[in-house]
Amino acid sequence: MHPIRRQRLQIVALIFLLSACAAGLVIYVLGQNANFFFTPSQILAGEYRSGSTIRVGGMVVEGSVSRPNENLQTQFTLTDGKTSLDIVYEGILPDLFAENEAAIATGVMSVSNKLIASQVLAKHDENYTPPELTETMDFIRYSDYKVQ
Amino acid sequence: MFFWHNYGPSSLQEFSLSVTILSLKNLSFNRNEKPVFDPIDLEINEGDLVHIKGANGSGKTTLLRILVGLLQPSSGSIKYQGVDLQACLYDYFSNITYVGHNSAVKNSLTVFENLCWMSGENKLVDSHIHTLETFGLLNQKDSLCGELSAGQKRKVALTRILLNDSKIWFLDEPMNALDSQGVSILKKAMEKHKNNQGIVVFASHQDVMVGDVKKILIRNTIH
Amino acid sequence: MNTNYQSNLFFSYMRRDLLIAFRRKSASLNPLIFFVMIVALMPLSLGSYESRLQQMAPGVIWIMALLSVLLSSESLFDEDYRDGSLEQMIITPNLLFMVVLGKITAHWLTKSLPIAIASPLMGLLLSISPESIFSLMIGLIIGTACFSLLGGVGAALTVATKDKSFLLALIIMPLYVPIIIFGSSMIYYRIDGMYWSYPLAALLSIFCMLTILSPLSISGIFRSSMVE
Amino acid sequence: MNWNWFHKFASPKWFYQISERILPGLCVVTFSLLFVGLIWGIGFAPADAKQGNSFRIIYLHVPSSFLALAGYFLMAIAGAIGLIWRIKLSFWVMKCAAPIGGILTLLALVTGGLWGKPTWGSFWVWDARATSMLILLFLYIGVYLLGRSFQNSDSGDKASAFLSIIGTVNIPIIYKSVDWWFTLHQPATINFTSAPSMHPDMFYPLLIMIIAFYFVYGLALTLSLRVEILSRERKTKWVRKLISQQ
Repeated sequence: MHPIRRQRLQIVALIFLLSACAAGLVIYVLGQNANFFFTPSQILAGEYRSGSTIRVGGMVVEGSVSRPNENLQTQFTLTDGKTSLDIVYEGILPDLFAENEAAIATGVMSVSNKLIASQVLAKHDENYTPPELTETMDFIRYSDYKVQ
Repeated sequence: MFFWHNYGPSSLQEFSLSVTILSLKNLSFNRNEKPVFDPIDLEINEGDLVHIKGANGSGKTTLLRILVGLLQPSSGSIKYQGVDLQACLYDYFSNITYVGHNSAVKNSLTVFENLCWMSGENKLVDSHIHTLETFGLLNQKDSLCGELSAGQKRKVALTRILLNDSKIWFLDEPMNALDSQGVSILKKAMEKHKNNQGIVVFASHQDVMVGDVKKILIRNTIH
Repeated sequence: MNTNYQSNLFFSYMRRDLLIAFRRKSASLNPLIFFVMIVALMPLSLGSYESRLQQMAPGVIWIMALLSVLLSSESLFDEDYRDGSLEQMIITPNLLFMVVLGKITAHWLTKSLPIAIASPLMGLLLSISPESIFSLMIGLIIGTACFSLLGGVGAALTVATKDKSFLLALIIMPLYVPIIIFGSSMIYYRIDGMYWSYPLAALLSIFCMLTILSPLSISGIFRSSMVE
Repeated sequence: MNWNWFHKFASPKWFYQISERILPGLCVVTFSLLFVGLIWGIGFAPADAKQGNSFRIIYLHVPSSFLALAGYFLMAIAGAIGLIWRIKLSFWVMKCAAPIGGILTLLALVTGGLWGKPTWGSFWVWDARATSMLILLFLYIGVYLLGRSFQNSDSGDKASAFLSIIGTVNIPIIYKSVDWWFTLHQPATINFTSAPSMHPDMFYPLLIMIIAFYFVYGLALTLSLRVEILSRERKTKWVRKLISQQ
């Protein structure tokens, strides 16, 4: 049975090698910032690749939405409960976009620590809560707001 | 291999209890729940010539494929040297040669390349030349198999039995598409293999005049 | 039977299949010609607006590459099955893992790799953004390898069936989903200027997994007396 | 390793007789559970804050999507048992489980669509769960078709067993990649049937409905398996005796 045992050895070695690099790659993918978007505190802490397009997620601060001049450029700030980040956006905001609601902005960080957003997505809360519970929504629940 | 008994003087040789290589116990195969042939019980010993005879479509090829290990029987068992086939598959495969109904010859390869692929060497070996000579194919050595006639292709397929010296030959309809010269070569080869304790199991619907032959008559079951 | 084949089983079967493929060059170029034609037809249906084509180009190229490899993977075992050499392959006294891997690599080299190499040209045809050409090619090289591996599994399952080409596509298509997702998102990441090493790493890990799983399952399929 | 008790259980005749006896009881339990679950879910559970009553379809949607996935794994396990120990009955279990699972996936997709219409304005939302459910449906169709495309039914069973095992291995990868794909294109929009933080008295009827659906699955599987046994064993004596008694 010698040839068979040698072949089996070859195959087991190949399988071991391949599963090792498959596992390594999967860990690499899941390990780093694969949860797809940064929170404002991560941005201000500088955990992003400067110059590359990044996505920032957070809650739109009440009263921060403003249009300094009439050419459709809007400014608002996103917060994740701890720090906030100013966003400059040229374009029509999605209809679901409202204050105190979650939003995701995609763009490039400018020098003046503002995000020049090229795309803004709005998200409305999807958890089911009976009517009497919605009023008592406290603010802390939003701080750990992350897309899973 | 296994210890070879010798019962006293050589005259007793042919009466000696020759070693059974393959033993079949009520072997049967169902296709769509319909049995293809009646259960078979057989002991195939060394130096046997087994002729599986039966009308067309009576399950000869199915039986041959089961014996070769390509198909698992629905019931019954095949024992190779006392061990169940599935247990010692690789050992069994290294001792058999199977030439199926369609000859496994690659049309886009030359005869020589086919032989290399069949025998495992990758350069011309004298056993190649010898087999080609016996089958009279030497001058077609470098022509593509696609250009050969069906009979010649069949001969190229049959060279497989001489190339690797395996103990058991399984031949499916070896005689068809062969000319008389091919048939005589095949008979001589089978005779020689039978004499040095080899086994030849072949399926064919006509009667083949080859020495004393152990016959299995296959009747597809009346259902 | 073939005793001294054990040492380079992978290379011997691959060399044999490559030899057969080169003997019949026209047959092995069909997937490439199919790929070129079908991508060239896309602008006729999508309209030749620059922006729309550019946005659709990566997805279109990936789906067309998938179709071309899918159509060609039927011939992987079909020819051997018809002329009987598949039975000889199953009878050989060695593990089928390397044999099957060799055959799939030969199929990949002759039929799927030309598609990956022609993809940048097709990208330009669909006016894809130039900086994503490189990621398109890398992605497709790995992607076509995954397509061939999965196509091999589909071909092994349907080798003894009647209506092969459709059945093979139907049973294998759902398994292509992760490859398509990671492959095309690699290019979209690159176009967005974002870090495209995540989808690439994911695609590579799927490739490694498939290189283990598909030869194992194919040898299991052939050795379980399913090929009538 | 042929534990004969194991093979005794696997004999179709034994299964046919056992199922003869438990069938009435199974029907009663199934329909009562279904009745209780539906009435409680539709009638008495509180409406959702935003979606009002259209949210009640969850009592059909979640159990069917839950069962669809569980059914696929059951099918693959039955196929694996059939391949390893060559037990005919488990191949037939797999053969019957494929259509049932397919129908459940279809039900999940339809109820998902019906639910999507009032709440998100469109029948089909390219959401992670819905897409994975669609792919699961394609996997079921693949296994179903492959099983029937062989002349020899035994190799058909083996082929579909292999395909369901390969499908099971790929399901986690597909689900992971669809989730990831979903966050790529619409990171912030809807993701329903993630672990909903539900109010208790919405949750109990759902639990009952899930159990009821398990019984429905068992009942459907037993019934179709009995048909399969009769058709596959039509040659054997006990089936002929059975038919002659009728």
